[in-house]
Amino acid sequence: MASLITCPHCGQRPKEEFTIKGDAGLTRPAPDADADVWYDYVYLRDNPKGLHKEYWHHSSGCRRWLIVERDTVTHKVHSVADAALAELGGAA
Amino acid sequence: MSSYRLSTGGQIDRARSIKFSFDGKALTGHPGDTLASALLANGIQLVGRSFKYHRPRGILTAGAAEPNALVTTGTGGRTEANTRATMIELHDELNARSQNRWPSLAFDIGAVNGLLSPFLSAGFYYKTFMWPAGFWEKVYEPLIRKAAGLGKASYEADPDSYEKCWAHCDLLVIGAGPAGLAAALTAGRAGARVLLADEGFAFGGSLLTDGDARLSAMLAEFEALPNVQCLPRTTVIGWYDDNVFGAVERVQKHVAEPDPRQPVERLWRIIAKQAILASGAEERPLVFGGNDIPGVMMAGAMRSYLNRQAVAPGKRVAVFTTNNAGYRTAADLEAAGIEVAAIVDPRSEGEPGWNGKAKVLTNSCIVDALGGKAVSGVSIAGASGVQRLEADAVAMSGGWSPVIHLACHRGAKPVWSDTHAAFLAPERQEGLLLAGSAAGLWSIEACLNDGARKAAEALEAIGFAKVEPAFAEGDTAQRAATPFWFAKGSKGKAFVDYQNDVNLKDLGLAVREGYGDVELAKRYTTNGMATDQGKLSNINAIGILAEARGVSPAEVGTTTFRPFYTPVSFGALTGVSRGKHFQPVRKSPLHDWASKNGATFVETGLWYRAAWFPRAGETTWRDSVDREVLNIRQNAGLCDVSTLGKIEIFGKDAATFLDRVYCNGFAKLAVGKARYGIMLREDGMIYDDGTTSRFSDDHFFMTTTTALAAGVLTHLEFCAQTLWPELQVHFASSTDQWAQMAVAGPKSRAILSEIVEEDISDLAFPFMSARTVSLFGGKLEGRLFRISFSGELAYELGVPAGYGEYVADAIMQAGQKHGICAYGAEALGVMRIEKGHVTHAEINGTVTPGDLGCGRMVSATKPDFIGKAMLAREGMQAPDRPRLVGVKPLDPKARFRTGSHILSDGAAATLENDQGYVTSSCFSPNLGHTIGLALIKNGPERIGEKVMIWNGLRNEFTDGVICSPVFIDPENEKLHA
Amino acid sequence: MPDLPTSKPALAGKAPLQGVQFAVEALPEGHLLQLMGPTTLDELRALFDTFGLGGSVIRAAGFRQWYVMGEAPLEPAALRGIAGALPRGVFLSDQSHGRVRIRVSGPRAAQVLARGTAVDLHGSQFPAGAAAMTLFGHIPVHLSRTGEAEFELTVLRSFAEALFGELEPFAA
Amino acid sequence: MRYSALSVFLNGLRGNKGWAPAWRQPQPKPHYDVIIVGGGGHGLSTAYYLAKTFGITNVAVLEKGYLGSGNIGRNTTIIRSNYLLPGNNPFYELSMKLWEGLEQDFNFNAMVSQRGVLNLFHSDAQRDAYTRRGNAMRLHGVDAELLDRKAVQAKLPFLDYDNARFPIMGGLLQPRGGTVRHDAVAWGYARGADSRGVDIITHCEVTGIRRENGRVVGVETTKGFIGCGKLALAAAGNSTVVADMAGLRLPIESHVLQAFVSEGLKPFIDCVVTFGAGHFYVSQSDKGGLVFGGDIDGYNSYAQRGNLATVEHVAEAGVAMIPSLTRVRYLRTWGGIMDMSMDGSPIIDRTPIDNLYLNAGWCYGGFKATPASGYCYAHLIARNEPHETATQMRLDRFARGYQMDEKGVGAQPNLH
Repeated sequence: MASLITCPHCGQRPKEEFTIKGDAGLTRPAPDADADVWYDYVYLRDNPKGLHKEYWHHSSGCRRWLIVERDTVTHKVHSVADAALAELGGAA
Repeated sequence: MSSYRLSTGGQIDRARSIKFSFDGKALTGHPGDTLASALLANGIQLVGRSFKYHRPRGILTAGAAEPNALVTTGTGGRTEANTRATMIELHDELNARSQNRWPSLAFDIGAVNGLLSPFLSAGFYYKTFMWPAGFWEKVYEPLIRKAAGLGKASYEADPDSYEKCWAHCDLLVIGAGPAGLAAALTAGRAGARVLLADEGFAFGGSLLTDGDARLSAMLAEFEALPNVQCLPRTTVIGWYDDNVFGAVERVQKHVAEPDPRQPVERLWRIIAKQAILASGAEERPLVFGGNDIPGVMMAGAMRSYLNRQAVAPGKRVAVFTTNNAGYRTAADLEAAGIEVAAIVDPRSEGEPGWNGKAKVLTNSCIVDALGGKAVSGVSIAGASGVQRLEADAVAMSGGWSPVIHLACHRGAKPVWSDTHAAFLAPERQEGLLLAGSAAGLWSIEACLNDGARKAAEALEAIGFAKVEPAFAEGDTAQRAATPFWFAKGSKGKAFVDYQNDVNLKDLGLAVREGYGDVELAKRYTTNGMATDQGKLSNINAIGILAEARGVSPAEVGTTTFRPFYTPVSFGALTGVSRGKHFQPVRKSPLHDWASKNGATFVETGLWYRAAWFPRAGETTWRDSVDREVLNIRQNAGLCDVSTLGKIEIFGKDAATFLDRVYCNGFAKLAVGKARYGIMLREDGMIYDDGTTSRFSDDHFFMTTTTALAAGVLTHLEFCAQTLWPELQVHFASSTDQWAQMAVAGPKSRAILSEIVEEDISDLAFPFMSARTVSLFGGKLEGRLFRISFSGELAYELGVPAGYGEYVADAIMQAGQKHGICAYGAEALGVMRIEKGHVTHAEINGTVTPGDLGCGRMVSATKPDFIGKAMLAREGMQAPDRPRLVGVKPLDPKARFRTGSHILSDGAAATLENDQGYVTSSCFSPNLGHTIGLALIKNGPERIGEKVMIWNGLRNEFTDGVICSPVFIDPENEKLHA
Repeated sequence: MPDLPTSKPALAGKAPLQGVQFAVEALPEGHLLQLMGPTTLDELRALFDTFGLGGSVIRAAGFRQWYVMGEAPLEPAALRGIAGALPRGVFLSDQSHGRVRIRVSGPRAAQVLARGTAVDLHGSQFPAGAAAMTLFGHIPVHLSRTGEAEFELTVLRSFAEALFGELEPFAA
Repeated sequence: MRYSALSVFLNGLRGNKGWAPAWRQPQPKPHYDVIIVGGGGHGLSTAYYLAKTFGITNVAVLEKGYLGSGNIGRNTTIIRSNYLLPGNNPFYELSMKLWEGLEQDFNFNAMVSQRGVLNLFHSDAQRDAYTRRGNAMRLHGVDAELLDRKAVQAKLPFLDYDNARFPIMGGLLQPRGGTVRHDAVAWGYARGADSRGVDIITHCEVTGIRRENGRVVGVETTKGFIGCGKLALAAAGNSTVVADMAGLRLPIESHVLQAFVSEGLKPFIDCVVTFGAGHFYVSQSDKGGLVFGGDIDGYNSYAQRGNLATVEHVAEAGVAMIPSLTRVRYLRTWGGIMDMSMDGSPIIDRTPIDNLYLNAGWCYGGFKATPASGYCYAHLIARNEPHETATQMRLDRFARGYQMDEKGVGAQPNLH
């Protein structure tokens, strides 16, 4: 998106209420993972042209971290989910 | 002086006169006039000069695309350059001036450029002005810069206000012409929330030009529909993602003296479920010699001035048209008693049904308009050769271009239509429908039908039950358009982009030189880069490029349509966030306390913090700071530290969580204890530091730096919610809940003992203790921490914010006999540098714990914490990384400053020899000389080494020596007293 | 120095402003408790009723977060009592001094608020009782509707003066 | 043909009929020694220096759009070399020196205009940071001056000194900084490269990279397969897309940065000024428009357009700096796709694939770097070793822990 995000907790809100962190497709490696796995996690990006999942923080709203699936060419938002709930399968 | 006001007709209020001025000349007009119509009514046709050749220019259009009639209005801070006379609603005291001319509009020296035009062709400046080297910047460019630009902006501050707002609707209708009105009526009747915006001051569009009787009934119906909000004088400027539209309402641009309680402009951010673009069509100029001479006008504009403001363009008008618009204008001119010299039509069949007086010359075109500052006649080329006709005005119509800009703001490309000889908006885009002329329909009936039908369609798409269109489906048959790109055989300059003086030959040259791509031609010739953004010129330019390249306009394509539709003021986009209100102010609960103790405040982020507390007789800030520091180290001081970030951390997994976000251990922190913690980023660099205390098994209290209070909370939430959502941990920011006071100095315990009930002796409450305490005999509860940034025996006391001032007063009173003083951020800074404590001057995002001498704090035993893996990289552990040390001058009288670099003694001043830099420095009143902290390669191994403290920026070169970063009490005796 | 510690409201000295179409008023600083964790509005309502705080309003303030607000200040002992009675995994943070409530009302109230927040305040979308964490201009606020033409803004104490200053001109 | 005052004069007399195309429009040959992907500033300057300085002329530049349609055509035209870190500072100074001789070098007036770049500061901490930076510049012989409030006021009396939320305390001035006519840079390099035999092939999109035995042998394009000895990427915002065709992941995200121009005004502001208490910088073009910009929009994007909120932030900061801007109007807005790297600094390096070269990660610095980037990249391609000013712009610096993070914000591209 570039204008609005529909927060699963707060409803439709403008970009100004959010802070964007970046790629939500990354998984933090195990502490003892190889150095190159860590390098990959911290520094390398797919940076896709098309569908992309990103972490957005509703910093001026409910302060939840969201996973926003968005098209980087059309900016169309395909889905928004609460990151923690998505990870835990809906039960925090 | 050939244009004039007709004695009857029009939609102006002749009963009332409006006084205004143009270039200092006092003139009058009527309500219902624009500045343009009023100037024409006063016989003023020369209104501006073009950009490059300073050609005399008149009024070409009656709308937002006007390229010529740009004027400067207002005076002082209300000066507004480049305003379209065609869009200015006439009002009393309007003061308008012409632009880009010297010494006067009528006699403009710059017009000499016209004589040089053979050498000033498109892009000529890329090929010359290069010799001799150095002349470009000294000679050529200053001259070019002086000549460039149109109007002159003011440096005076604007006395008027602006605002922004949000709006929500089911349907946004853009344009209140027939299609827009029909759409809004349809949706309004269906009960939808409708916004109807139009850039003009009167709704109606072509219904106004036509004097269509249905208009008043439609407007009356809106009065009875509270769910339809009408926004006249409102230009929708951009279409953004998720169907958000920007619009600017000119709230008070049409009044002599704005009401200070209202803004002059308002930015609307409209969240629309559906929108209908009913912005009409732009009439295209025809490209022929002298098509810019004042008196040459768009046929539709001429008709609009005639019918709406009863302004006649002249006494004898030549019409040059490729479509029925010219005939309509001719008919209305004749009806108003104005002679039409001829209708010149390049089409072989002309327009069927013409029954006016004027003769029609088919298969003909005007090749040149004649005249200088006004039209005197035209040259017409036809089958029988070239003939001249007398005329004092020319109406031209090269066909219609649907105004589809907004529909292309989100990346979609316009599509060429041979039938319409125009670019149309791309097929269906989510949330936006086009209606009426914007969709390529030319008749009013077709537009009414289309608007109503599209509104029904839009509402049904968002769940409204079947909606009844307000107008019935009618006959929408229309004739195919005939493109006509330029007249061949012109003698004079044939302009394509009027304002930028781009003419036919320039485009030919661009193609010849390889800049024939539409985007390159635009950049090379500047066609389409004027204030109208090519609204009038682009389609003709595309047609001309297509002919020159021998391809169809579809293949040439368009340049990109971008926001804004028309230019938008900084004021509207800024709203109320101006001056002192640029950003909101955050005030500490102890602000008033500091204020009454005489504090000098300094901006720290959004906060105002007390910097120092000057007393009588102190002439410089240093006097005050030195006194405060010495007094604290001797006696005691009280400092407001409420702005530090404070976060309550709850949950059964809070300790585990903290262990993972800090690089040092927290899991085993005992209840009642505080610990200094360093938080890394995942890349291993230090993010922030602070102390965290434990109040119970599942309740911690974290402090952060002022600068990163918000960032740290966001970081914690990120870790808790995305990395380890399985941990039970909750955060509450309590920065604003607590008034937090640092009480430092050897007497601090004695002072606090007077108000704190509990035993706070070193034994009972040693260094790094934290607990809830009872104050004033149990009348108030607070939190006491024995922590120290100054290196002194020190405490931080937190009380609920509202009690802050009372408690601070009480501490000052209790401390009076102990010599307490209030101190500010500057003294705090001096003391922390004396003690070698770091802040974000050192934690600059590129240092590791090891760099700051805290390498041993990094847990070697914890399996995981943020930053652990990346901290292990070779470069992060390299021995020659800049590391924290102290620096001091060899000569105690010598001074140096923060930001100075460090060079090895005797080394040449080069970047290769750079050893590091001074991160913080101050005068230490305790030591009597300047001290500094520095990040220096191999620093700790070089203590005792003589160095040059190099500040070439200020020509200050100080001999110094590397030393320990702890200048005072290295054994921490004072801290543990 | 008075005997009893006194609390100075963040908006001390800000008299209520009553314009023709719009009024703005700082509410008394009573109690404002932030509750977080897996509980429900009903559960909290019942709990606070047992503490004699039936008059306090409870408003949603984000995912699994609530504000409990009322005009009476609460003593530390009372807070401890409530905290102790909370369901397992639910926590309380006292924000009674950290956040300040401002009431805005009048026929123009929604229109004035629309200058700052993108929340759709149309009665059909944001009826009385609705609440939202949002931005008003550059300032984060908790916004709730308390009546057809009456709203409450809860703002961090440090921003209270700035927010009040932004609303003041509309009550002129 | 050589451009000169005389050629302009003589052609003017002949109705400007004698001008030849500035560059050819060749069909691709089956094979080139070097293919450069990206016909923007960096790709064209690389081709120019490969041909001119390193004698490699069997070169093709492939551009998917029109010539110069990437960031060279959509930036705010600023040049400066006020960098802090030793890995960056000498490189950008090399670029500045090349800018200073550019017109004479390629016989095309790109209107290099050194009217100064002034960075304002509003706090002691900012002043100290600029002192550090200014001294780093001075140590490398780069011009830098620290102006106090009075000096700034004398230079720019119309900024907000009295009613500002964050008062101006002073500024760091680089007098040699300035602006350049951006499109002309692309055209000048293109013309210079073309005249030395480089084939510039526009509207030719690379759709695949063909590899044999671990080496790149050529590229699949919309105009067919083209073979090459070396493949050099200079694709800016599309770097990751192209690198992905060779199976390479990069430490780069693509972000949109908006830029703006106002309506034409008579001379209003003489130098480039950046606001220190918000994201805003401004200069005035030779045509009279104020050219200005702010921060990136913040989210990954390949769309060359931005959002309104960022536009508003820029306006707010602009008016905070120059109060009288309220009545000045934005004319045009546009967006460029920035290749934002993980430390805010660029990469000019070889890749794990032997004959595949990478030039990317320019963040905001791409335009000002154009000459040095081309020069150093050509050096790397021709000699297989980095130019002396670009030795730290290594791809492996992240893995090894030698980031060049001027802002100190770490591995989050939207913060740089």
